[in-house]
Amino acid sequence: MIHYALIFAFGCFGLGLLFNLYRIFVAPGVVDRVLALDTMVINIIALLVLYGISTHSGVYFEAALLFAMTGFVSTVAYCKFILRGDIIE
Amino acid sequence: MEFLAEIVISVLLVAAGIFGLVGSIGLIKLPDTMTRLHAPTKATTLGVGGVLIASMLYFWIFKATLSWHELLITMFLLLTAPITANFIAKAHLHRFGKESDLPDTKTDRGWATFEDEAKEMQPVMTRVTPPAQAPSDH
Amino acid sequence: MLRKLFPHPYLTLLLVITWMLLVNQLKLGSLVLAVILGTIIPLITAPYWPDRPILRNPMAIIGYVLIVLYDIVKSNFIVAGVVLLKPNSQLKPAWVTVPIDLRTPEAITVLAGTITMTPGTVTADMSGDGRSLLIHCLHAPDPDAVRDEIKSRYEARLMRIFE
Amino acid sequence: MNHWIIAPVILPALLAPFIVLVMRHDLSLQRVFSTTGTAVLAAISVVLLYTASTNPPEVYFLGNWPAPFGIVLVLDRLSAMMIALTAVLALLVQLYAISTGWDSRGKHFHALFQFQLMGLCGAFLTGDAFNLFVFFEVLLIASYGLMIHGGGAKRLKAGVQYVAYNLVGSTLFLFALASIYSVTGTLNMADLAVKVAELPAGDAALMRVGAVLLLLVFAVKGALVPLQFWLPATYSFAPGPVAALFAVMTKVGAYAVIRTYTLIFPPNTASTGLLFADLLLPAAIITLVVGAIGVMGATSMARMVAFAAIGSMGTLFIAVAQFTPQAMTAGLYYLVHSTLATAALFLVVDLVQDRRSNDSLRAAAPPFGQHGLLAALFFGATIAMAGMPPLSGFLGKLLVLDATRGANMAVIWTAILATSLITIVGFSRAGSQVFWKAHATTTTQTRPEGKAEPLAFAVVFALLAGLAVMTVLAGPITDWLADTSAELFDRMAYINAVLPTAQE
Amino acid sequence: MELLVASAVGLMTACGVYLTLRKRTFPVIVGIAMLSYAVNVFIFASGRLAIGLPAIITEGASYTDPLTQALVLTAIVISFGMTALIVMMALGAFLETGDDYIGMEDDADAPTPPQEGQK
Amino acid sequence: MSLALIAALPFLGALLPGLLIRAGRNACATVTGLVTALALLGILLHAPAVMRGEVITTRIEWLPALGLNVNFFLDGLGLLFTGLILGIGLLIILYARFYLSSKDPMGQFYAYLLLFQGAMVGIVLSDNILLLLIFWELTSLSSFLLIGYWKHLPEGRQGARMALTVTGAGGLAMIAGMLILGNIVGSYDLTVILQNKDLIQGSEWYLPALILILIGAFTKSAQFPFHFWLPHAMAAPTPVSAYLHSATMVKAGLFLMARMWPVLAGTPEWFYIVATTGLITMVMAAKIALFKDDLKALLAFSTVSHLGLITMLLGFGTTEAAMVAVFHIINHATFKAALFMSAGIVDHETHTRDIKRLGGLRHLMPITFTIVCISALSMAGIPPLNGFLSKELMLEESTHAIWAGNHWVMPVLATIGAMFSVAYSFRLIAHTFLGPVRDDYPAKPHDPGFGMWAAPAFLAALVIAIGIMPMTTVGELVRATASAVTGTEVEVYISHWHGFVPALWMSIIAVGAGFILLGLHRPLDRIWLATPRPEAKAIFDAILEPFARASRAIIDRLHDGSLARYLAVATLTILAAGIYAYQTGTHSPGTRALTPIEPVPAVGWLLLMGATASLFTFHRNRLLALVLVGVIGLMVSVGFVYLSAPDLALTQISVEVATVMLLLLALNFLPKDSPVESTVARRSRDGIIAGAAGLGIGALIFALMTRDSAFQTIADFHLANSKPGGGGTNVVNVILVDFRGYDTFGEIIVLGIAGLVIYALVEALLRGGPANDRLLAWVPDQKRAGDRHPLMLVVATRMILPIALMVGAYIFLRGHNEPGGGFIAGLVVAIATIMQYMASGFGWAAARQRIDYHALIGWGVTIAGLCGVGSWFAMRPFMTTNFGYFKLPFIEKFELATAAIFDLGVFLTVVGAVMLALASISRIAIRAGETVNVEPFDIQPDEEPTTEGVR
Ligand code: NA
Ligand code: NA
Repeated sequence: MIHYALIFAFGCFGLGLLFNLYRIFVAPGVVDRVLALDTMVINIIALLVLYGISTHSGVYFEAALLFAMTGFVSTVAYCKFILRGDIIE
Repeated sequence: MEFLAEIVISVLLVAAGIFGLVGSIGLIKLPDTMTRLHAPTKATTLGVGGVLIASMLYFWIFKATLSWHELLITMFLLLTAPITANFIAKAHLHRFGKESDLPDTKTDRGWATFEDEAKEMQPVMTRVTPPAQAPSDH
Repeated sequence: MLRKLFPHPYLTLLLVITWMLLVNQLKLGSLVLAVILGTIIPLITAPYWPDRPILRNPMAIIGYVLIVLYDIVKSNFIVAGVVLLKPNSQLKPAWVTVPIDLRTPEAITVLAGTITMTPGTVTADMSGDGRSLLIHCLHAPDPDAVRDEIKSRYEARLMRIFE
Repeated sequence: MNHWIIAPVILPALLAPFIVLVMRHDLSLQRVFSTTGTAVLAAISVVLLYTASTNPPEVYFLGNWPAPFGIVLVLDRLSAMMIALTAVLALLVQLYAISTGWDSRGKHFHALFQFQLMGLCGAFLTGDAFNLFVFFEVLLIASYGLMIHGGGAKRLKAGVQYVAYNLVGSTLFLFALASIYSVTGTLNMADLAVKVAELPAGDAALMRVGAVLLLLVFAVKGALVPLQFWLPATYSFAPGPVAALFAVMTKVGAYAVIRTYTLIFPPNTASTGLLFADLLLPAAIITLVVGAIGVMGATSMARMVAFAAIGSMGTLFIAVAQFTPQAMTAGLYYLVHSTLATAALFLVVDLVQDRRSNDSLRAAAPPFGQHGLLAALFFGATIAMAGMPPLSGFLGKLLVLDATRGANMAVIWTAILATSLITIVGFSRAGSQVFWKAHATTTTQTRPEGKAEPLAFAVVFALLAGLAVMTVLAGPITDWLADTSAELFDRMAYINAVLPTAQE
Repeated sequence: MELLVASAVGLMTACGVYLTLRKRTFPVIVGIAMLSYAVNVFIFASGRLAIGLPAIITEGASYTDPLTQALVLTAIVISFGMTALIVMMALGAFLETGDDYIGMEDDADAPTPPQEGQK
Repeated sequence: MSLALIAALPFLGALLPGLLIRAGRNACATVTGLVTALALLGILLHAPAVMRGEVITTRIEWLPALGLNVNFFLDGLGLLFTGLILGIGLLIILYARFYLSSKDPMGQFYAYLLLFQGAMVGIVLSDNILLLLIFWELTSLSSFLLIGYWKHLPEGRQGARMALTVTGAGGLAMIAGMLILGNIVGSYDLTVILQNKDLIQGSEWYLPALILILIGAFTKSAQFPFHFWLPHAMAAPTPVSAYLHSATMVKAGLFLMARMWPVLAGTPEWFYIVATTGLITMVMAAKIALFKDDLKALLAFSTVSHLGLITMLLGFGTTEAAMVAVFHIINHATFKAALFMSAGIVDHETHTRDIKRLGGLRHLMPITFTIVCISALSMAGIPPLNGFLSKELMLEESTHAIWAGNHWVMPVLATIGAMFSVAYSFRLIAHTFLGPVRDDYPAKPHDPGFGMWAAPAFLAALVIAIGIMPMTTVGELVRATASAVTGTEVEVYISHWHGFVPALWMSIIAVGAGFILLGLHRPLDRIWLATPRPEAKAIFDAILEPFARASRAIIDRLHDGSLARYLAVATLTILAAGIYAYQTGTHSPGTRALTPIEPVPAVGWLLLMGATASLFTFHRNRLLALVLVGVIGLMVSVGFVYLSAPDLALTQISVEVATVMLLLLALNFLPKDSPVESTVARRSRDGIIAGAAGLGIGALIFALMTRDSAFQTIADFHLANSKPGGGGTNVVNVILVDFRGYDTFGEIIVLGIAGLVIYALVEALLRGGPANDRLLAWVPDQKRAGDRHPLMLVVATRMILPIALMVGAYIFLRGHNEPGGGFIAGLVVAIATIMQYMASGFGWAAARQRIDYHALIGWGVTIAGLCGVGSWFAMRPFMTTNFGYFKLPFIEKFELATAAIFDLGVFLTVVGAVMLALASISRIAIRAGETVNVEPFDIQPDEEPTTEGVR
């Protein structure tokens, strides 16, 4: 049962990624693309954890944690750039 | 017990998948940036949260290792997602929004994002005439 | 002396927990190391935290967290319905100003974060003096209700915790 | 195991951070320590040179891991020679930089200088292909820093180009190494030599691709046409002493070609055969021609010297492309010669630039201080560079000409001799423009006597004296180099030293 | 999977090469960054692909090639240092000259006054 | 005296004049003369033996690998030439002492002169053709210096360059010829070569060698068509002209032909090339000489003519002709040197060399007149002077020469040459010295002091002496020399009267016709001036200047500063070489099974491809480009996770964030868009190149991935030994810190250097200058929002930073066994710190944490290095690691590998380098007017706001 739930979840987040790709391609401005990138990171974290479950391996959690950290930092940096030009002032 | 756990985990995974997907659907379906901004919070909270809890349960029950990493990730996401959303909203307001479209702050001051804007902005360096003599090493 | 060694005792506690979560094992050795790191790191980062937040009622945090979790789950379903079922034409997004009485930066942050994490509302901005929040609602036929709910459901509780 | 082998890497690698840590704000201390360090390095290099001359190749197993699994350093005559050349040149250049105050025109000159030496020595010593990449990067990034030392608009622009071009080169290096590893499963050069020789025929094409990409990487470093484009702007806008030190940078490319294509892919390799000689020779000849035309057409002295440096790489690679012991001897002789000559010429040009309002060859500038002495040094250095007697350039060219008798003799000889003429003409035009024409303009506005920098002049003298010594002692030197070539072509000595159990 | 990796490497290389052929420093730097992404994946893939076999020693497992990974790590770090440097140099050149062209064409196009022999 | 010493003397002596010039001009000249005299003495001591037919040799091994040795030999030919070089050298030194003005740097002059002298002596004594070549080129170089001695004269500079170019070119051709010759014979020793006539003349390489060697000889001896440089060399001071351009250097070509005569002469090729060239040169130059008004130009062309004469004689290839050639070399040297010096005297005294402005000097300068008369009459071939003797013999020899079956060509043309010779010689006397005294000389002429006319007078005396008693004076010398030239014993009999032989009639005709020509000089001169004729300088410039311009054009086009073009060329080269290498090798397709494609990775791939394609499309919007880079970096990292490379993923993603941040920081100052600047064609071209490169690389990696390595990879060893040998289960990390720790050592140094360079660069930018000015005047180009330090971010960061540091510590400590390690930990810590800076501002945050990033880098590299050195104390090689399990109180057993200390060095360097780079860029921002905030965030909900910062 978990197996099928996993496949379903994989499918959902994979599909989610595809939608993110669409938003990367078609967007009114760079802010939407930053938003898409941020969503992508979240989807990917989910996928990584799913992958960890499906391979019974905990090796990927550090990656997920780091993705969360770097995703946050880079989103803030992009926005800060749009807001102020200088991201460290 | 294991069967119950299996059901719980599966439900969590399916729900997570659905909510995660809803977030991404929202990203393409909703009409403007501000409404689209609501999407990732969904993916974060129930989407990733569900997966992470499912994972914890799975490793705890089926692999007999209680993994707390998931909790850490969840906490981190819960901590950072509002900041991210706040920043994206501010960036959007700054770049595309007008203060006049927003409701009044009901205080003496305006919205922070719009407060400093009036002062500036000219193109880079076009006004700067290069100095007459370039210094050399000699 | 103790204050100098542990400028932020709650932080030390939080870091010890974090370390234990990271190493994923409950052993004395890990705990010792966690305490060492949990002492050193706050000392390093203390300068960035000049004034200590005062938690007046720490136990109230638990109640607050439970309420927020419940709200997250509940409104997630509502928003999912909005996203999936409601045509964009019927969507009624709205801006809401929420004047706030909280004055502690940490409390305001928690409030703003809570608003964002509960689906359907996003904290978009803050007034220049920090006394009101700008909230964007995904679908809010009645914006004033949103404001009132935020103030009564979250701000009042946070007021009790922080101030 | 002889720990001295790694000293040329470790000494500057520890000295540089020491300078950064302890004496960041005290230039005098930096000068003392850095110069002392370089002098010690030179002394060590002499010891290593002696060791390498009297012993078969010696191996240093880093981390005590056996080859080919860890990284090894190999000291043989060639690597010892390159290190000695580098150390001696570096010492002179450093004295020059101190004497002229170049080291005070920006930050961290000495730390970067030491790192540069570390990179160079590391590249010469390593017996591991990927480690060669790492040390290429060390020496490159240090060179980027030295190149833009002191700043300035032109220098920075040229610097950006230099870095961008070489970053593409570094990327290519990685493509090549990955391909080679993927085919052979090893990175150790001796092991590669063994495995390439036994390579199944079906892998030959991919092996050739990897090897050719590698050749192109080294060609970039060696400024071989059409990959020479980075050089003129870089060398002509770099600070004088840095350009002089860079004289040895192109030789890193030559060294790598010599090492790789005598050890790993010698001409009798089944999979690669004469591929590299066939590609190198025409490129080398064109390089020579481009260099000569550049000398003729350059509009500033530094640029002219830069093109002369390109031309000298052409001559060098012509010799290398023969892949015969005799030609390799000639090539190695020319390598040492052209390093010293190029450095001398860059330093002279720097002295001139410092005393003249500009180094343009288009406009006449008033005469300048220490004119006669500089003219003499310029004359000497150009003679060396153009390959005229009595300095070693002429002997070098004769050796190369003598060693290239054979099928392509007519083309090679024509190229070498014709470009010599063009170079001579170009240099004589420039020299008469800068040193003689100045006298035609009114002598009343002679610029004040230049700064007295006896040490700087002494350095140039020393370099020219080095060339004179190379001329006078050409016999013993070529004998030594002949043994070096012999060692290069005796691959089993190297392979056995690194992999005691290997069989070819 | 190999086809996907190869095509991704190819496209990233193409994109990198295209951007390095631009006239301004910024796209060139982005292009170089793309090239280094491409080459990192290239090195990694040259050790062949393996799914779910990280080179963490456990009981009786098989592993992917750890060496190419180590090489990529080294390459990543080096290219990071290089990128940081060239970014700063490009900024410096821009501030010094007032334009962000990567070319130095102005140097060669300067008018040529007659030389001695021609007068 | 050893020949080597004789050859070396002038070189060693060349150091003296420069030193002794401080002791005065006389001392300077004296020491120069002494050196020359000493060398001459050395030669004269050998003379008796040589005259007996002995050959003196000196052999010193120099460069045996090449066959280049310092071998000298002295035979008759060498004796004659060393005698000429040193003897006339002495006279010139004397003459120059008085000729040079006090403003001329005399020390330099004598030094150059001695250098030249040494080179000439070297040429004539060399017994090794490579050695000869060295001296040969040295004469070109030293003559360059001598001709350009008067630096202020443009003619001097040009003349010097022209001489160097022409003789240099000849010299280079000769190198090729000599190398071929050596190749044929198998030795570069002259004495060996001279014994291999048949071998050489039978070789298919004979003609190329002959032509190349003759080019060298002809250029040096100013033979047609290379004669043009010589008159321009007359810009040199007269002593130089007299020495180089009459007596010695121009004779080097003749010497060479004479030297090689035994092996090269005697073939039709030799005859037709050499004799014809000589004949043409002789006639043509004599004709030109007649119309030259500049005294030195007249003499220069007459020299060319006489060199042609001698060349022709050598070209005849007969023993007799060779003998005559030798004799004329002697005679020409005497009268021509005397004439040059006299011309110099005239110039010196009257301040002009223009014949048309002279005349009547006979009365004012009787001594000079006498000397010129004697020498010029000899040059005209008037008996009984020495010129007459050799000219008669020449005419005689010309009658024996048959040119393409024709008996008349040679004698007729030779007579015409002699006729011109008579005419210009008499013109020299008549138009300069005869006629009425003028009153418009530029200076008041009178005879110079004895010192100046002594040398030419001595030579004039020789002219007479040889003319009257040829056999007594030079008979033996000519015999010895001619024997050496021909390699056979030559009988010499020189007399004034041979009977009414054809030569006599030819001579009479020449003299008579010469007088007629002189009489007609005025109308002929008008015709001459009216006739357009090729001007040597114009031709030379017409060749060289376009070449120089073309070179400049080529080089400016080739190296036009366009990096895009450079890289396009590089890419195409790489592609072409790669494809060629592949096409020419054998390839069998790989057989490795493909890894199956799963849907989710396929989506990831689609994202990567899509983002890359978007980057192509949107790269002009620079911020968007960075967002896309972020997407690509993210997808690559995810790919690494999926493909079993967690360490790579961690590193890639952290590096990617740091890179994007740096780019964003830089972009703040840079233009935000890249304008469209290339044409569609250019973009398509770039697209095609890029596409080809992508296809190539893609195909290559596909081919590699789908086959197994040909041999077992060394990675297997790493997998097997990671735990037992390196003490860690994360093999990648063990490779990094242990198996290949040395790579990592280099890698962190790269990073550290990057930090240092960035710091130094910023220092240079802010030191003052355009960059600094621009920054001071900088105004942001995009609107800036309020709220620099949003409250929410600041509060969150206070929480995140400690946690992130904790994570960093965790990643650091576990690296050896699980994914992680010092590098990633360093980046995590750096990024967390950056986060703090982003939240509260760099100035505010850095002021609260005074960490010296230089020191971090320094310590990092030092720790890593010392960790490696530490193994020496265990008698192990650099970087040998050790590991063990330590039991510390309370803390559970944990493993401590020395590799962890190394990793600490890595960690510190990474943090230091990243932070130093950021700190540097922040300094730029502060210079650009950025303010530093006093509060951690702008919004102060509990008090009145303070948004204004302090500078
Ligand atoms: Na929300
Ligand atoms: Na070890």
